[in-house]
Parts: sequence; structure tokens; C-alpha cells
Amino acid sequence: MKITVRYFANMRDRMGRAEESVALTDGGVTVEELWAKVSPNAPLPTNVLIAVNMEYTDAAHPLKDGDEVAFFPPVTGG
Amino acid sequence: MKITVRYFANMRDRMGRAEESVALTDGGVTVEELWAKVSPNAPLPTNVLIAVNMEYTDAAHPLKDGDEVAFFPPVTGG
Amino acid sequence: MKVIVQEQAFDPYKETSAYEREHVPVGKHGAVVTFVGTMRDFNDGHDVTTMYLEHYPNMTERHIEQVCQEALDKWDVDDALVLHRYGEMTIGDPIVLVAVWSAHRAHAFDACRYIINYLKERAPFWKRESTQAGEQRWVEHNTEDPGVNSQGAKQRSA
Amino acid sequence: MKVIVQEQAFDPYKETSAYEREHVPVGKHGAVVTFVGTMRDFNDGHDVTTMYLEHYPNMTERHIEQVCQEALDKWDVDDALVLHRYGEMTIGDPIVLVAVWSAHRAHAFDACRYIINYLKERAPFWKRESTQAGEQRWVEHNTEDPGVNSQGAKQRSA
Repeated sequence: MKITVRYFANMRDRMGRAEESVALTDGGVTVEELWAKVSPNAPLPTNVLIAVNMEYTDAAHPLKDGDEVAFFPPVTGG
Repeated sequence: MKITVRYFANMRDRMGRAEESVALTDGGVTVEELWAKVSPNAPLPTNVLIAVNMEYTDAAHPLKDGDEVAFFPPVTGG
Repeated sequence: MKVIVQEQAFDPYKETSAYEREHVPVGKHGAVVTFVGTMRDFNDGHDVTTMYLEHYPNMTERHIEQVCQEALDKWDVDDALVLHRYGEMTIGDPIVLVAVWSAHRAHAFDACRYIINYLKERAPFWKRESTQAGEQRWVEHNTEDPGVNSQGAKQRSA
Repeated sequence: MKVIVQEQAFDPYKETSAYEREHVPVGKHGAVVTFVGTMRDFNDGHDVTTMYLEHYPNMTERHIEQVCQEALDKWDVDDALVLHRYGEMTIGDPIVLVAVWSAHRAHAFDACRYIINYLKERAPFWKRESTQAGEQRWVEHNTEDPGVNSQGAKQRSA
């Protein structure tokens, strides 16, 4: 399955990219497992926020083909 | 001593006048006693508000020469 | 801080903009809360067509200024503007504007709410409504509790 | 109800007036509360000169709309308008406008405050400030607790 991964604000700076497409062979992969694939050398920062298809969720969220996953720091709008 | 008395809203309708000047011979007269003079036939309505020199007060307030006393119903601005 | 009680109609948003442009330093406040009260076409189940708002000149200004000063003492407020009309008005007309500038959102909300609540409780104004049936009547009480500060859910505070 | 996320600068008071004129029936609401958040020239003790506000397109609109819908469900609100900027902005610029129309003053205040508080908590925007020293930094957290609803006296909710 194919996942679109997006990074915002300091997460983009940290990753050195804004977006990537990740191919995963097996279903049932969680956000946490996806993170281990895109960032093999650093664990998921504790204060990072996660959205799947633009809804907030957590690292245990299982992914399906076509999902858009986003990693970003606490929001500071308004 | 001379007191200016003012009536607003339904109190003016009720009294049939907006303002009057009342001469009182003795000092130490209270608002309640002033009311008995301007309205000998009807007691002070219970929900009436009283201001002396534009500050809220009650019927026991003692008056002095030159005071402006106002009687009016609960306010409904804003 | 400025308090104006006037007979002529006003545009609350133009007044807020103009006051901010002329009196409020740029980049200091961060938060502005405004309250605008407008004339409704109904009140206590009556269909209202026009309203006359009587006031006690000078006492109104004095008491609105007192309420504003209390808000400035209680919260971190940079500035406040209050405009209040009297006289004849028609449906939809703005009756009152309260605008508060603060560095802190919570303070701007609290102070604005305080000013309108206590203005409604203490500023000597009286509404006389004319209904479609041609009847005139003094409004006996405001439909909302002036002290109300509830976080309540859907409940009419009539 | 209308939610707009845009790059270009806006005048919050002209927008409120225009929206009211075009969308809000005359004489029904009685109470309008607006909140305007503007860019300050300081934050966490830094002197700030410009700011870039990044956002997550579509997710921002979706979450602001959700927050507005929650407010409409919780309180008697006739209508609500939210405008939020992204991109480059300078000191004094309005960043966000929340306007709420209601028949009830308390409901207008509560709903407006709810919308701005939860927008700040959930809408995916990130501020990057440039200081006078030429330094750029991501703002780590808003200076005010987004959930704050206190009636507290002079206390900076930093």
C-alpha cells in the first residue's frame, strides 16, 4: 500500500523534506511503524502531533492504502 | 434648603412632571421624607431606584441644600 | 478610555476601527473583543417596530465610566471604548458598543463582558417600545440577567 | 456559518460589517461578539518584527468548521464568521477574526470564546517569528492556555 507522509513546521526542518510517498508491503501497519521507516535513527518525538487524513489520532492508528499521514509540532495559530 | 427633584421613564408619567424644585425648611430631611412631600397620596414604589447627585442610594439618605434627587424604575439600557 | 453617549446612529465597526487607528498603539495589544447590542424586532413576545431610549444625561456617562474603570482595575486592559445611543431608534440599529484591547485574550473577554453586564445593570437608560398594534410600553426589565456570566448550554436566560 | 483561511490581509471590522449586511437577518440577533487576534511586537520576551504563519491547507478549514459547528450545537447562535490568515505578516496585522451573532448576549460571548479557544488548540497553524536580531524561530506554544476561560483577576496567563 502507498502512504503520503507530510511534515510541517519544525518537523519539516528536522526531516529535511515536506512530503514523501512511502510504499509499505503489508497491511495493518501503524503510524508508529511508518515513523520507524521514515526516520530509522530517531524515535518519534513525544510532543509531536499526528493526523491521518486530516483528523487527529495517535501512533497506534493502523494505516490503509492511500492514507495521508502528517507529523507536526503543537499548533500555534490564532 | 432647596432640592431639585427629577423623574424618569414611568415615574415621570406617574408624577405628570419631569422635574421640580422643592423648598424644605428643616435640614436632615431624608429622601423618604422628600417623597412624602412630592407625593402625599402614594407611598414610594418598592422597585423604584433613587439617585442623589447622580449616585445610587436609598430612601434613608439625608439631604442637604442643592442636592439633585432622582426617582426612576429599574434600568433597561444596553 | 473613552465613553460616548449620543443621539445619532453609529456604525460600531467603523467606530472601533477609527478609535484603534487613532488611540491604540500598534503591536501592543494582541487581542480585541467587541460587543454590539442591536435593536431586536421582538421582546417578551411583542412585535416591536420602534424604540425610544430615555436616559439621565451625565449620570449615564458617569456610571459607564465607573464600570470601565473597574474593568481596567480588575484586568490587564490597554484601552476600552464604549458608545451608547439614546433617543429614537429602529429595528437593527446598534444601541451599544463595548470594545476592549488587551495583550491577553482572556482578559479582553472578561473585561468586555464585565463592562456590558454592569452597564446594563447600572447605567440609567429606559426603553420604551412601540408595537405594531400602535401600543407604547416601557420595558420593565432586560430579557437577560445583567449579571449573567454562565458557561451554560442551550438555555434561554429570559 | 462561514470559515475562510486566506493569505491576503483583511480588515476584520469591514469583514464583520459586510458579512452581517449580506447574511444576517436584520433585527433577529440583538448581540454580536467579535474577537480579533493581532500580531504583537513581542513574544516570550523577544522583539518580533515579522511573522510567517504556516498551515496545513484543508485541515485548517475542516477543524475550524468543526469547532464552529460545536459552538452552534452548544449555544443559541444565529451565525458565525471566522477568518484566519496564513503566510507573511507584520506587526499589528489582524491574524484571526471570530464573529458570532446571537439573540442572547451570554450565548454570543460563550460561543465566540469557545471558537477562538478551540481554534487555537486544534487548527493546524504554526508561527515562525523573525526577531530584530535577524533570528528566526518557531513559536513553541501560544502564550495563553487555549482552554482558559477564567474570570480571574490580574494574573498573566502566560
